[in-house]
Amino acid sequence: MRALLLRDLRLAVRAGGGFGLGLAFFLIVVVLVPFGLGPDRALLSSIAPGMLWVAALLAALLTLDRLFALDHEDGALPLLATAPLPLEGLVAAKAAAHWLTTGLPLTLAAPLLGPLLALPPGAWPWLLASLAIGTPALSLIGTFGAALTIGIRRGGLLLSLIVLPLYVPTLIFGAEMARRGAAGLPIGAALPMLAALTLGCLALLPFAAAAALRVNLR
Amino acid sequence: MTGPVLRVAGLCVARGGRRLVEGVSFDLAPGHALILRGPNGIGKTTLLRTLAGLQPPEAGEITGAEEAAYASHADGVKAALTVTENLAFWAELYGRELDSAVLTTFDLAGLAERPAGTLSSGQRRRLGLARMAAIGRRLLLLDEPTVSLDAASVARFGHWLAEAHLGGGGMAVIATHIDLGLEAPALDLSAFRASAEAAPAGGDEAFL
Amino acid sequence: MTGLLGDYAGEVISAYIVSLALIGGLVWLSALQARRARKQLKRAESRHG
Amino acid sequence: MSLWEYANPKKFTETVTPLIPWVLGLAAICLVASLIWGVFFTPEDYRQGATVKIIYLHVPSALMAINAWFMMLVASLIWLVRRHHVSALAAKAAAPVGMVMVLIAIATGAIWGKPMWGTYWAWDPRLTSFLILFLFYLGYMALWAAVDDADTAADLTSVLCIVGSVFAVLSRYAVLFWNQGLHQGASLSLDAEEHVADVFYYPLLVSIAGFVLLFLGLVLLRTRSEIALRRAAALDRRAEARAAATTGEPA
Repeated sequence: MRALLLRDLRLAVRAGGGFGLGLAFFLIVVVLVPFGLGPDRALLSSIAPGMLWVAALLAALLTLDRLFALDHEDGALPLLATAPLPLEGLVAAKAAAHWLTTGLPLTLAAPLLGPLLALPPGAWPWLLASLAIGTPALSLIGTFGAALTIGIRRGGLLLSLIVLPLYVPTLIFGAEMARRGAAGLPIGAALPMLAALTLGCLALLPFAAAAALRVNLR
Repeated sequence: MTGPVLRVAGLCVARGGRRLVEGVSFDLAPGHALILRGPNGIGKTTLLRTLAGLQPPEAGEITGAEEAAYASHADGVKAALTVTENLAFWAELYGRELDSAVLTTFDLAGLAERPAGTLSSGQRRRLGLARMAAIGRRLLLLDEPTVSLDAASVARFGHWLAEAHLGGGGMAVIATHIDLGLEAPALDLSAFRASAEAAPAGGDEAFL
Repeated sequence: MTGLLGDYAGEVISAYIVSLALIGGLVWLSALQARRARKQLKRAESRHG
Repeated sequence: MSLWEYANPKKFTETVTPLIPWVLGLAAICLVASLIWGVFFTPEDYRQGATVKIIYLHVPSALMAINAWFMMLVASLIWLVRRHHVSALAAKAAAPVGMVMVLIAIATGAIWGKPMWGTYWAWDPRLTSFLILFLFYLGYMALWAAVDDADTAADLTSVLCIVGSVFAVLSRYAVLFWNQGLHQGASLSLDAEEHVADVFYYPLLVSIAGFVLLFLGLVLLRTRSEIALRRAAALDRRAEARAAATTGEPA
């Protein structure tokens, strides 16, 4: 599993690997928001945590359809599947690689982009914490979607249609946690629910994704 | 690297709801190879994928195919990684150390640090084959491995297959039209073509 | 008619119109599909028995 | 004869064909009856006025929207475990019906809520959950359409249905939590008024019966069509195989 993870990380960082893609998209979306809503700081700061979460979620979605497609196109997938590594392990490695190349950078970049949306400085730690806990769930759900849509031409569109509704609980709890943190309110149920959601995804989704992968390998 | 005999009895494989071949039976002892012949579309690839366990057979029994590895003619090489990195990855994935002998055997030593993207198609094909040596799997299932390879490289691959792989107790089932210089029995799948009256597959039989 | 339903007649009627339109559309599409399926099957069975 | 007897597509089609007209006919009767009875012969609610009569559409459609997905989940599990094609095709047939039911639930809910909320859409937790369920239906049907091989499609959509069901329940709680988080709960959320005065209760029962029969009839009809289409494709494939065999080279 480690070998696959290291290879995917190395591939992502190498030229044309798409490491910066998710990050750049995240920046663009955040910059576009004030153009759409106007520069009024009071308005921007009220929507900042939620908007940063939506932008992070869309950025995570962007790099998903390449997850299995590269190995599918150059014929490496069958040899990956006959390796001693179980499919669940392969899928978990892919999700981890996606998180490390997309989820984590987004989590670290989000507070830096906070000022663009007049995010109060006190909110940084909560935004960081909510993204850190929530983005792994996005990667796991996304990997499941990617495994479902491997053999489908133009599968990227279908992937978004399948994955975005599955993202709703994570978005609600994550954005709520960031928002309450920003407003100085007690976090309450948002944190435990978000953490439970991510752990649940970690426990269940690799099996569902492996099942989908096994079907697509046929 | 010796192990159980690969035993195939009454195997039937299907694709896209149609049975391709049926009643295929053969045994393969360690240290031996089998060449699959037959026109395109007869089911060579599907048979190899079924032996590798990538898809369930329609009928029949396969035993002794635990340590299998399937490679299609697509060489599964990552352009952004160097030759050594590509091979090291596959070796480590299959739980082995990459020994440099593999590079010399496939005349890739000089290209070790070159990104695979800069290789010619013949070199890239040799890297694809070197992968099969690097993973050290007992049963190799190869689908047209020597496509777009020059004669010297074909001979080199045949030599490695006979001496190193089969010599070391490995087994191989190879679908190819090119002579690899192996004295190995050939199995022509045309003889096992599913009769038109054969029961359809892929769930169609429930609807007919 | 609307007198009978009081001041919110508009809402009730529009709710029924929307619902019956959706149900009607679904039934119609299902009927179309059934006809197409029957035609396909007849064609296939006549040709190959 | 056990229930699995109906797993055979031919047997299923033969049994179902005479039933469909009766089921759909009965559904029509129930719907019309509940419409007339509910709209004309029941008094208006003292608070909501006539809009309460939308209950005869909203409650049954909401009920069927959820039960349709549950039926698809059960059919998917049967397909994965016992590989019965009829149940996989029944799940595929039920999806559009379930989607229309959820659309009706959303539309009638929005119209019903307008006098209360002043707008058609006030992100009421119930309606929002149905909106999410609608998206799940879209994704499910899109996956069916996108995969060419019938059995692969059945497997993939079954896995999606199972995972989707877990997330649909999660979304339901997330939306409830999210709605409390924003403003202190819709003043009169559609959740609240589940208690129904009995004068409305009986027409509602008839309406629910009508919707259930409508759902059943349409699913049986669409499943039969799916079976016929699949059989036609299988016959074509077999003819292709025969043609290939006689001419000697594989198609």
